[in-house]
Amino acid sequence: MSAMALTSASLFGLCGAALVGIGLFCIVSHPDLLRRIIGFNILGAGIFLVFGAVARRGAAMELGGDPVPQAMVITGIVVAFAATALAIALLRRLASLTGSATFEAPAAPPRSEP
Amino acid sequence: MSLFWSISLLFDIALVAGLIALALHVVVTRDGRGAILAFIAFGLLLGIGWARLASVDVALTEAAIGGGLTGMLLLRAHAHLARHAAPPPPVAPEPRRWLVPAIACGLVTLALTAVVLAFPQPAPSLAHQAVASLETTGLGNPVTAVLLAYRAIDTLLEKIVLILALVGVWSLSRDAAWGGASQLQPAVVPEPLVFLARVLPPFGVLIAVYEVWVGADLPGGTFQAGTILAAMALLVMLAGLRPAPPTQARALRVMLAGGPALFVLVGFLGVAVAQGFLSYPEAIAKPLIVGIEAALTLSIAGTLALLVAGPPDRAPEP
Amino acid sequence: MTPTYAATSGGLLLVLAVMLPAAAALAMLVLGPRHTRRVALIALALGLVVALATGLQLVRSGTALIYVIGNWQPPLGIALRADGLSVMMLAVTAVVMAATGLFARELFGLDLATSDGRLATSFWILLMGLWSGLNLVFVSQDLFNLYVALELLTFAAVPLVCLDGRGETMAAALRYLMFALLGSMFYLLGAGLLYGAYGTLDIRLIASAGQHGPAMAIALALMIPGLLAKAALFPLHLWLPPAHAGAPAAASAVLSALVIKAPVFLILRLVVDIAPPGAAAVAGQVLAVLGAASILFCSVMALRQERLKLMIAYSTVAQIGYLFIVFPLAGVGDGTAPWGTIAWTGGALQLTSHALAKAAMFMAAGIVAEAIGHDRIRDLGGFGRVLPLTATTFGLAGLSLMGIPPSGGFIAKCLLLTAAAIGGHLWLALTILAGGLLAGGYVFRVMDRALATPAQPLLLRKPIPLRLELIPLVLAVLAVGLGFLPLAPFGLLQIGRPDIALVSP
Amino acid sequence: MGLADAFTLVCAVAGAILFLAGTLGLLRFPDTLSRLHALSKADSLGLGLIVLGLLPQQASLMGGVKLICIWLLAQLSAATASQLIAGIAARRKPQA
Repeated sequence: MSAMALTSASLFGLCGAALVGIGLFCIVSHPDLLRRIIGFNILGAGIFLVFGAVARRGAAMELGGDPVPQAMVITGIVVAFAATALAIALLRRLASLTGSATFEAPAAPPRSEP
Repeated sequence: MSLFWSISLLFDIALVAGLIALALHVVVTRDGRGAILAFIAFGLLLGIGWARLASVDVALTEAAIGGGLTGMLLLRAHAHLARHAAPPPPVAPEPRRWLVPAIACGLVTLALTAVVLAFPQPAPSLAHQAVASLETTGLGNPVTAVLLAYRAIDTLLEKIVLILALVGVWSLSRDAAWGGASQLQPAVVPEPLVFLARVLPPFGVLIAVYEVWVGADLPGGTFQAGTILAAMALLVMLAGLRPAPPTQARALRVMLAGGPALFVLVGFLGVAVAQGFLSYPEAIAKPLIVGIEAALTLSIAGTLALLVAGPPDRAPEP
Repeated sequence: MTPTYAATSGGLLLVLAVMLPAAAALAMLVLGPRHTRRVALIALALGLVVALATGLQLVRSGTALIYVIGNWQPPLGIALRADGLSVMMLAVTAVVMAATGLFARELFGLDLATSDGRLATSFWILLMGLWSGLNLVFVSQDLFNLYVALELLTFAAVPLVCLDGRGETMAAALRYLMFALLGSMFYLLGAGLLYGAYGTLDIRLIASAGQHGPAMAIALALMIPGLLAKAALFPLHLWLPPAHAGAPAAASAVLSALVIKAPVFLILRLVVDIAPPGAAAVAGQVLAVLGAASILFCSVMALRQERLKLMIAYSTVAQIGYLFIVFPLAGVGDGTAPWGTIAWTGGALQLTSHALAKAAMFMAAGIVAEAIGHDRIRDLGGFGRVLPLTATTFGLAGLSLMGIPPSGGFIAKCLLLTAAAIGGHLWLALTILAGGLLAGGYVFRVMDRALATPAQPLLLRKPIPLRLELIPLVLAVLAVGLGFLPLAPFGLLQIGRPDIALVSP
Repeated sequence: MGLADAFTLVCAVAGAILFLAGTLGLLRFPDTLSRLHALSKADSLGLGLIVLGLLPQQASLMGGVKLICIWLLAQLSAATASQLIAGIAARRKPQA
């Protein structure tokens, strides 16, 4: 059983590594900001899966995994959701104000007068 | 045994392949809405992945938040952008644009792969210590013990993070609408949605209460319950059965701040009657923790629902 | 089994430093806009007392303060620890926060109609969130707890940037959020790898582990660039100028003076406290090169800005660069104790004096924009005649940034220059000198306008109360006053270093 | 392998095949309504069979009740979702 748990943990760890790469690529290369926000969520999922692999490897005492990284992932998922919500609120407001949902549009330099 | 082995390994491989394929689809597809739908499917699949990793607590959280609430946020944002923003200019897929980032990201993945495969054997684990200390907390679920006892300060401050995010989202409203309510109800509410919003919430509340209650000893707990309650609240507001509450309402604010405030109070109570900040007296540790969880559940539910609802856009009534 | 950490007396002060602002933020939410300002000012006063008490306790005991939360020993639980450097950061934070609070009270008080409106109320709650996060960064010993601290900072800092609700600041805030999130995620990923390798996230326990595998190197290679994105070191600085220049003046002051110091502090802890010597030396070299590039490139950029706030923001990136050239100068990674070197003292002094001077400068720029209605440097001719105190503030803060005697910045840069000369780092010495000259260039450009005689006299849009001008002036005087301070108090920096537990496990 | 296990196996396999058929329908059928039809039919029946098959495996009565609750809730949400999608499809049709 433990050898199986180990194989499965490594498999999901590798999946996490791949998702990190995919999410990162989406963030740095996609012009659409909404898509970049999804990219952040994929990157986050990959990171959490690495934690999950670490937790699964630490299975002991009749527990399916080390509870400490599992708890960290729960905290992390909630924080990632809050980040997504804030980013989307900003993006929606940006679109309402400027009619553009990208950074690529020629943005006027910020002025300080109100 | 070996048959069972290879079947479950095959299942895991298929799951991982599905996850990676969906993620790739999100990146390459030109259809914005298709990308969001793929991401929602990704979240649900990921929930199964967590169950395969024997982390049922995480699986519940991921399925509820990653697939559910995030998906709703993204879909609403997509609809808003389609109305208010020019579609992003199509980018010519020149290799120059994506080759360098792709190579860099590939290197990150390779480095991670190397580390994941080289983790020490036997793996270090705090499972023993977490279980050994469970008795002092009166809990049976070690994940809940980590969240509310051993590393309680992480959980407490993460609640503050949620509140800050909400204050930040509210601060994005127009000056005139600040303190008002957000508009969730669409112009035409389909009849089946109203039906669902009438039938489902009682069950949702029941399930949430159950989750908090068993969370002390079994998988489940305040995050999962809070997310379910948030979903019920959103359903009711979407169907127009109840309007979204104005954000300046005192009762709402007390509910939002109540969970973390109680947490802080109990924390400092520990300085007086137990072994320091966020330490619980052993005799009443479990009731204290369940009480904090109950208050936190309400706060989380309110915060998550309002985060999805977004900045207020109707002026408050004087 | 001996516990990893033994709590010291006064350790509870560290909990208070973190929880007091957090509790204040909750109280503000419940009590509503009308009481927000009062709660903030009470919290600021109490927080100042806590910082002072922490300092006194540290000096009296001569050892680092330690608190074990909930009495759960690491690795299962989380410990807080404050050595001399942490306590200095807590104190600087408290001073700048208090000054910002007073400044914001006066600034928002100028217009009674909006003093309990969206902007002001959100500002106060977010400010408390920032303070809680900053204090946690300076005292936590647990890498995941530090991640939560970083997120507190992100979620409080980003909305501050776009409080004025214009499209450009929305874009700046969104860009800031993306850089900050990317930074946090890299940091979190590194922390996950470290947990997989060591089974703990406690800094002391990781540092005392005997052997380091590939996980340590890769984790550092992820965490440090992640933090650099948050610290806005060249070439990851692109988000900072529009964000810091777009925020309301009181918010820019805290963002520039304090918030970007938090990731710098964490990098320092990773490199000095966790990294094995070989990796620390390599990291130190790379960071120094980037720091030097930051100083030169962003000073030139600051010279070319047309707007006052953008100029100050570029100057922030340049001044942050000095903190990174400390690594090789203090001999990080060559087996000696870096905290005994003059470069270490110089770095700490640079950090303090920049925090005070930059906060003063952003506040002064805020007053100029408020009084005159714009901050285009070209059209500010003669503002020194109408706002003499503010022009003085700008000049004094500028002295410290340039490193002209007598000022805190002078002593800091002098110590760094000496260290560079002794250590034979010629290129770093030249960078420090060039950076000082360039800083002189951009400060004089503004002072020249301040003292110029305009064709038509500048008109004030609204009267500026004296108290509003005095607050940044006090900060600027403090920044200069650091130059008169005997260096003895900086012996404080050595308290709690090295971490004794590491030497004899 | 006891009788209960055999029952479970047969039901679960049948349920899985129905899911597969539903998915094929989703991919291959030409228009929204017939896709929806295939999907909801196959899924509710498939899930029902799987739940039925898992019932004998439950150690306690409570576990069985929970399984049935899951099936009922899934029915409810699937029915609502199908109606909503059908409604949207019906509204779009005249324009197309």
